[in-house]
Order: sequence, then C-alpha cells, then structure tokens
Amino acid sequence: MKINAVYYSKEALTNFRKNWVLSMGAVTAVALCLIVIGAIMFIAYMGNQFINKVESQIEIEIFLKDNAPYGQIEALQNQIVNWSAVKKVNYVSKENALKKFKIDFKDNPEVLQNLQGNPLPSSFRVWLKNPRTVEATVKRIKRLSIIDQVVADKNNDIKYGSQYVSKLFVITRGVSIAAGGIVLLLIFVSLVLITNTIRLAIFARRKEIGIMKLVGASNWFIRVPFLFEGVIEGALGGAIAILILGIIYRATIKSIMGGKWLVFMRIPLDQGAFMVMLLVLLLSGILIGAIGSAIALRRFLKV
Amino acid sequence: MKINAVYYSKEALTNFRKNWVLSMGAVTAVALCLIVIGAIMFIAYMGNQFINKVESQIEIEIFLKDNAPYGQIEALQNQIVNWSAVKKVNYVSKENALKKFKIDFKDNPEVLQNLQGNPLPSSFRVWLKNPRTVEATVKRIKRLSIIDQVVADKNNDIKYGSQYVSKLFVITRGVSIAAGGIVLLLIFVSLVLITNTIRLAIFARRKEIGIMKLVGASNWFIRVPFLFEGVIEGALGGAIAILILGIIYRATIKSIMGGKWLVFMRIPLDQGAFMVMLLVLLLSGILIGAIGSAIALRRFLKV
Amino acid sequence: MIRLKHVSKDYGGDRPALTDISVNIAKGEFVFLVGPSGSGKSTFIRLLLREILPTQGDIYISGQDIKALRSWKIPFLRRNIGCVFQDFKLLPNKTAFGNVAFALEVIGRSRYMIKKQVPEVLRLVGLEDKLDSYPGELSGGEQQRVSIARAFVNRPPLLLADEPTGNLDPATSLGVMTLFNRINRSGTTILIATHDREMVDSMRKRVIALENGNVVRDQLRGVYGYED
Amino acid sequence: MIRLKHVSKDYGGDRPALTDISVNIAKGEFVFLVGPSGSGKSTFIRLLLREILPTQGDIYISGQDIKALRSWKIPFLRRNIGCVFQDFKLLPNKTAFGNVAFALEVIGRSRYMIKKQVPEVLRLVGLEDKLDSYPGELSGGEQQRVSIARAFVNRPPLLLADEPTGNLDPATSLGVMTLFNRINRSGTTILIATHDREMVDSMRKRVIALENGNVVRDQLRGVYGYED
Ligand SMILES: Nc1ncnc2c1ncn2[C@@H]1O[C@H](COP(=O)(O)OP(=O)(O)OP(=O)(O)O)[C@@H](O)[C@H]1O
Ligand SMILES: Nc1ncnc2c1ncn2[C@@H]1O[C@H](COP(=O)(O)OP(=O)(O)OP(=O)(O)O)[C@@H](O)[C@H]1O
Ligand SMILES: [Mg+2]
Ligand SMILES: [Mg+2]
Repeated sequence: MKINAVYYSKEALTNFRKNWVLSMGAVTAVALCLIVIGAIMFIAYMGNQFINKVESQIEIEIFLKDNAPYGQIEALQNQIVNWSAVKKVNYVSKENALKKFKIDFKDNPEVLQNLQGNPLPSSFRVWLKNPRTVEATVKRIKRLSIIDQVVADKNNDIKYGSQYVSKLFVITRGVSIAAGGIVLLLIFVSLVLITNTIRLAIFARRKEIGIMKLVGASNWFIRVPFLFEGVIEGALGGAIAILILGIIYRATIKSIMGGKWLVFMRIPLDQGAFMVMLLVLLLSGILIGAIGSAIALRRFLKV
Repeated sequence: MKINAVYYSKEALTNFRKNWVLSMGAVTAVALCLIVIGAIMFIAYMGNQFINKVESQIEIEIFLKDNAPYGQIEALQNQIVNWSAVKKVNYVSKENALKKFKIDFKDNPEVLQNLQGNPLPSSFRVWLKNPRTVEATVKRIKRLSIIDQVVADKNNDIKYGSQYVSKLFVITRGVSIAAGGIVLLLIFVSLVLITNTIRLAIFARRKEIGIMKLVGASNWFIRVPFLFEGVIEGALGGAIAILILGIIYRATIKSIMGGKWLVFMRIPLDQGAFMVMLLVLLLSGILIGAIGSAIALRRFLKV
Repeated sequence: MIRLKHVSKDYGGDRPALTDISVNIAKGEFVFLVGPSGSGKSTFIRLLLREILPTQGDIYISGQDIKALRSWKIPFLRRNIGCVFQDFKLLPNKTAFGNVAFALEVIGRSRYMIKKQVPEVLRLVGLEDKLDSYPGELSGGEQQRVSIARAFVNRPPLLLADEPTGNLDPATSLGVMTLFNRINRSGTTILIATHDREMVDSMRKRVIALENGNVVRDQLRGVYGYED
Repeated sequence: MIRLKHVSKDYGGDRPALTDISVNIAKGEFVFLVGPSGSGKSTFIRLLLREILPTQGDIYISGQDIKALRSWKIPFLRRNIGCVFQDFKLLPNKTAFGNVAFALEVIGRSRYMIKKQVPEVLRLVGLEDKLDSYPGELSGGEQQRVSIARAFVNRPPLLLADEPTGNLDPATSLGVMTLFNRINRSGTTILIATHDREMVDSMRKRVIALENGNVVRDQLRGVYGYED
C-alpha cells in the first residue's frame, strides 16, 4: 500500500515536529544511554586490547642441561615449532641468559659480585598462538620422548609462571564479566527509560488515540506512525550519541594515546573497530526506538 | 499556612495515584539511575580500598654499612621514628635479609648455589602515614647529618622503588578521575532523564495547568504539588534503588569477599560506609526529584 | 438499520443510564432523540458506536449483532457510521482540513479524492476560509461544524449527531439542519440527539423522548414537547 | 465595572476577531453578548480574563488597566471573576465536588467553608447526586452545570458565561437563567455570551450584538434579533 507508507511517514514526522518536547525527551534519553554504553564499550575494547597484549607475553621457558647434545636440542626445537598451537620458539644461549641476568640484577650489585663463571643454563622460549593453551602445551612438551635427553629435571626446568598465568586468566574473566554486566545493565536501563518515554508520549496523546479509534482507524493504522516515530527518535538519538562520542574521542585520543598517564599500556587503536562500534550504536538506537515503542504500544493500544 | 501544607500534600499524593503511569515512569527512571550510580560508587569504594592497601605497602629501605657503629644506627632510628610523617620503622638484620633472599630466590637455585657467606646488608624499613610523602621523606633522610656514618652511598642505598611509586600514583589518579567522571556523567544523565520524565508528566497535564491558571490559582499554588510529587517520586526511586542494591549486595557479597576471583584483593568492607552510601542514595533521589521537577516547572509554568 | 432489544446500560451509579430500551429505526429514517440533561442520549449514541457495551440486551446495526463483534472488526463498523460528538473530539494537532481528511485517510481514499472532497464538505458547513486553522484556533461553533463535516465526508449510511447545534447560532443551526435533511433524502439514516426545541418543532420528524433512561414517547412527525 | 476602549484583537487570520470595540458595562448590569458563530464573543470574554491580550486598545476592570497588570497579580484578577467556559474546562482528575472546591481552595477558604458551600451550590444547579462523579462520567449538560457552579461558588463581583446553556435542555436552561437573575439581583455584574434566542427574548436585558468582530447593536431591554 503505497499511499499508506507515505501517510505513515508523514504522520510520524508531523507528530515528531508537533510534540517537540516529548520527542526531544525520547531522543535525549536514547542519546545519553548510548553515549554511556558507547563509552563503556570503548573502555572495554581498550581493556581487552591491553589484556591481549599482556597475554601475548606469556611464554614457556625450557631450561636446557649444560651437557645436552646439540643435535637433540635442534630436534626438540624442530618438533615444537611445528605444533599448531605454537607461534614462535626462540633459543637463548648461556651467554645471552647471563647478559639478561646482569641487566635484571643491576640494582643488586652484591648478588652479581658473588657470581662466578656463568651458572645460568641456555633455554628455549616458546610463545603460543593462544595463551590459554599454555598448560596443555607444557604437558605435551613433558610427554615428548626426547625431553629427558635435553632437560635435567622436566618438572622444575619447564616453567611458565603457572601462578601468574592462572591469576591473569581469573582477572581477565572477572573484568569481562563485570564490563559485560554493566553494558547489559545499561542496555536494560536505556530500554526501560525509552519505553517509559515513549509510553509517556503515548499517554500524553491517549485522547487523540481514543478519537482515532472512534473515527474508525484500525489498530495498526494508529500504531505504525508511533513505531515510525520511535525509530526516528532512536536513530536520531544514536546519531547524536555518535556525534558526541566522536567529538570526545577526537578531543581525548591524543592525551590517551600520547599522554603520560596511560603510556605504559600503549595499545594499538584500530580505526575500523571504532567505526564498527559507532555503527553498532546507531543500529542499537534504531532497535531501541522500535522495541521501546512496540512495548509502549502494547500496553496502551488495546481496543 | 497550615491548610495549604495539607492541600499540597493531598494534591501531590492524589496526582501520584491518578497518574500512575507517569509517576511510575519517573520512579523507575530515578531508581535505575541510582542503582547504576550506587553500583559504581560501591566499585569505586572497593577500588579505593584496594589502592589504599597497595599504597600502604610502600616503604623506604635504608641499607646500612656492614661496619656502621651500633650507636649511630640506633640514633638514626630514633630520629626517623619521631617524624610526624612516619608510621613505623623496622630494623632488618643481615640474617633476616638473607632468609628473605633465600625465600625470594627459591626458584633460582643456581643463584643461591653461588652465594658465599652473607653478602646482604642489614637495613631499616620505613613505613609512612601518607604514602604520598615518600619522596619528601627520602630527601629529608638524605639531608640528615648522621646518615653518612651509617650508609655507604646515600644515593644508592636509600631506596623506595621510585619508578613503581610514581607509576602507582599515576594509576591511582587515572582511576579516580575515570570513576569520578563516570559517576558525574551518570548523575547528569539521571538528572536529565528525570527532568525529562517530569517535564513529560507536566506536559501531559498542560491543559489542567492552563485551567488552574484560569480559575485564579497562583503560580506557586500550581507548582508546589508538582514539586512535592517530584520529591515523592525521587524518594520512592531512591528507596527502590536501596532495596535492590541491598538484595544484590547480600547475594553477591559472599562470592566477592569469600570467592575465588577477587580473593587476591581481600579488602575490609566497612558496613558503616555501606550504610552511608545507601543514605546518600536516598538523599540523592529526593534531591534529584526536587531539582528535576523544579527545572521542568520552570519551562512550563510561565504565566 | 438500528434495532435495540431490551438494552440497559448501568455505569455503576445510583440508577442505570438506560433501562430496558427497545427501539427500531428503519433505513432512511430521520429521528430526533430528545430528553433532559442526563437522560441518557449520549449513552444511547455511544452504544451504537460500540464505544461502550450494553449491560443487558442486544444491539443490531444493519442486522449485525455489534455486541458479538470481534474487536478487529470494530473499526469497520465505525467507518460506516458518521458521528458528531457532543465534545467535538477533534484531533488537536491536525488542522480543520486534516481532521476531516483523517476520516478519509482511515478508509484508504486516494489523496486526489481527499484533496477534492474535503474542501467541498467544509464549504458546505461554511468554513471555506478556516481550512488551515487548528481546533485551538477555532470558535466553539466552528469546531462543531468541523465535527459535522468530518461525520459525513465519507457519505456513511448512518449518521449520528450528539447536540450538533449546541454551539451554533439559530441561522447557522438552520443551515446545518437543511444539510442534514438533504443528506437524509439521499438515503442516509440520521439520528440526532438535541435540546434545540425550535429545530425539532420546525422539522416535524420522528421524535424519541428519553427521561431518566426510559423511552417516554416515540412519535412520528413529533415535536420537542416538555412544556416548561 | 468593565470598560473597553477601542479594543482590537487580531489572531493573525484573514481578518481580526474584534475590531475597535468600545463598550462600558456598569456595576450590577446584566448583559447578553450575542452574534453568529465566529463573531468574536469568546474572544471578548477571554480578553476580560486576560487569557489573551488585546492587539490594540485598553481594558479596565474595576478601574484597573488589566493590560498593564503585573503577571503575579493576574491570579488575583481572576479570583474576582467567575467564568463559565464554552468547553467547560473542568479538571479531569477531580470530581464534581473537587472541581468546585478548587475555586475555593485557590483563594484559601477553610475546609469547613468548602465542605459547607460546595454541596449547596451543586444542589442549586441540580447536581446533588453527582458530587463524586468525575467529568468523564458526567453528561455534557452535567459538566456544564458543574462549570456554572464553580463560576459563582465564591460569589465573585463579576460573572462571565460563554454559552452556559448550549448543552442544556430548555427546562434546565430556564433554571440556570433564574439562578443568574438571582445572582444578578444580589449585585453581581453578569455578562453572558449566548445563542439561546428563547432565553434572550424572554429576559429582556441589555443585548450587545457582535458581527464579524464589530458591535452592530447595543440595546437596553433588547431581544436576540437576527431574524432567519
Ligand atoms: N462514564 C460514566 N460513568 C458513570 N456515569 C456516567 C458515565 N457517563 C454518563 N454517566 C451518567 O449517565 C447518565 C446519562 O448520561 P448521558 O451522557 O447519556 O446523558 P445525556 O442525555 O447525553 O445528557 P446531556 O444532554 O446533558 O448531554 C448521567 O447521569 C451521567 O452522569
Ligand atoms: N487562538 C486563535 N487563533 C486564531 N484564530 C482564532 C483563535 N481563536 C479564535 N480565532 C478566530 O477568531 C474568530 C472569533 O472567534 P471566537 O471564538 O471569539 O468566536 P465566537 O463568537 O465565540 O463563536 P462561537 O459562537 O462559535 O463560539 C473565529 O473566526 C476564530 O476562528
Ligand atoms: Mg449528552
Ligand atoms: Mg465561542
């Protein structure tokens, strides 16, 4: 029905203009909620990037016997490097280990003074594609037949900071749960608020709705313009949220990325991901508007 | 005017009952916003406690010469312990230092194997009342005349993890600014939403307001019931928020305090502080209701 | 066209608004519904529009039991009934044109038809220069005339009017009555609730008189009655 | 009591609603304001209530220039003017009692006085059994009578009424007119805008006739005029 589509849109737009206060109420409600959600999404994204970065530093150290034969060492490396879970295997010679030790302990000269010769072993450092496979991989290394010929004591000399790793995963999970929970709560809050706003808007026009019914308008004829209006308001709210978040982003990104206080977690910011986030916000706005008015209408437009 | 107080309250209550949808809209808006604000306040409180705990572990170490005379050492301790900024000064003997070193390095047997005799110095550990005074206190220690007789090299042997300390303060500041910002944003959001809701409520009754004016009601006569109504709605919203936060608190406090995933930051939870928080929420609700309706009224009740 | 069988309506007050009303109105009739204030005239009309349901009895319009009507069919019933409401019931955010056009939009008339018919019908009630005024900008009588125009713009087979001349001066009232008469002659059934003694007396149509919710008189070619 | 000096009101339409009106109404007079629909009667009354301001000219009530009135004084002006509105203007969430009581609450009458006077005045208009009905539960004529009761419950020195009998049957109209007459005899100035020819003709009071916003007749002991 071509005429009706025209009628509905015209009607929705007219109502929007006529009931300026009501409409702007709904729009600001959507916009504010989406701004908060967007900000939290952004922070969660940054936090996730940060955690990924930390996780990517998880490594397995295999300390080698001083007297392990060179051929066996090479064989071990060739085996491990071919596993699908493994990203990279580095060999650290005794000399390099000592250099690193000296750097690490440069503040404790009394320890270094007492160092005789080079007591440090050579080692492999194994990085994984997915840090969560670290325990499985360690087990697999220990099961290798070759391992006993290269490592003195396979229970002590294969290390991956087990305590540190499990604690990190626990934090990661806690933080994701908390962030997800807050975002869900806020989506719920905004949905309730928008339903409320639209319900109020409909409530304010309940007399008009009654009149329409008396003149013979069918329920859908009355409902559709309200739905359209909700969608318009949601979309407008989403657009405003995007605009404001964009401005905030432009204003603060320099101080976040280049500034002092977060410099220790320099995170690569993906422009594409940011764009996707904005698109998600706009769509959420539209969805919220549609769902909100649908809920509001259900209550008030019984015959 | 006794009659008027009665009239106003009666009027506000009647309106509240009559305009159930509008009123519950405002109440849920207040409640939801306050729940989110309360949750964030709670998290911020916990975070603050956590940071306080970390900060309270900041200490200054003064490594003493092996050949420092006992009298001088005692004099130094007596001097420092009397400073108002200082909470506690502990003496760590050479033997205790070695014990601790052995515990710290139990995973690096190759280091311990090479340790001959006891190369570790004895030391003072100084805790401060306010960790932020650490740099000033270190400077003050260095300025002491007695210091050169006890310490071999006062620039290297007085340590307080300067890097670590300044980074911690930066994080602390960042986190407080972020939390404060989010709470402020949310207060603003809730104020806007509540003003909106009440404005809609007034908008829905603009005809009634017009009639009241025509019958000779003064502006304050019309305004006060709306203000009362806003306060009632705000208080009710605050009460609901408190109720729900209380339920959430009871349900989760066990898993937070006793559970696994936050066990590493065991924080003392002050019941009193929690009660104060709830009270603040209730008052905020009332205030938000009053301010919200005041703002809404300003716009609609010009003569 | 209209058949009421032992219809009662009780709002829950001291006494029912209508008690055991049985009335038949044939297609093409012109009927006045008279009675003192509060006697149940508006209630009668609201029952026919299915705005309210009778407490007892059955109501048939064009042979259809409107009590048993499925709720989604109600709009279609109402599209066949033009109604002038006592309190006008105009949409405040539509102009006079928009309010009348709405009755046509609802039944899916083309924009061309709307653009043609609405100004014509508004001219008939003497509002050709108020097309773009909102109800808030119209005088009481002008609003009433918009309401009348809306009621018969889509030529419904049944026209109900509650106090259609309450806010009109005698000259305009006469014009409106002439209009109703003309519409009636084209076959439309007309039921008018009114207090306008002059009008009723001069038209000499069928008069149904209500009092305290009872039909006290049903007279062909009747007069207003109720001598003061 | 009322003095209009060259008052014009232009809403911005094709032609002004009132043009250069000069009228004096003395204290204690009883005046009918007649004229066809849209001639400016309601506008005249809204000007006196300072609901709207005149485009030109000055309006004095009890010697006070109401155009120059400070906005916080307006409620006090209105408390001295009882007004019956054409569209009733009842508060939908107050009962008949509540609506009438409101006019007394506004001026700070004691609850005792309110409890005594309101039922009395509602009895005068024949609504003693509708005290607890909300406007939505009242018939058109009943709402109009609540509006009348509210207008004079606080015995204002000036009573304005816009179409006070438009929704009333002739018998009730007569009762209301008798009431107005009685109120007038106690010294209250009364101005009634109406289309009710019978009423105007039978009362023989001063008649001011408007047409297209102009005073076309101002006649002591006049009649409705306008022969059809
Ligand atoms: N919604 C309602 N709830 C309760 N009582 C009602 C309701 N509507 C009408 N009434 C009562 O029913 C009676 C008949 O009302 P109705 O509106 O039918 O009268 P009417 O004949 O149209 O009167 P009028 O000429 O004054 O318009 C009145 O006494 C009225 O108070
Ligand atoms: N707010 C407004 N904006 C624009 N025009 C208006 C407004 N109010 C009234 N008018 C116009 O002013 C003219 C006079 O209106 P008014 O209400 O005074 O007439 P009236 O004499 O009371 O008529 P009725 O007997 O029909 O009530 C009318 O043509 C009307 O359309
Ligand atoms: Mg009626
Ligand atoms: Mg008028």
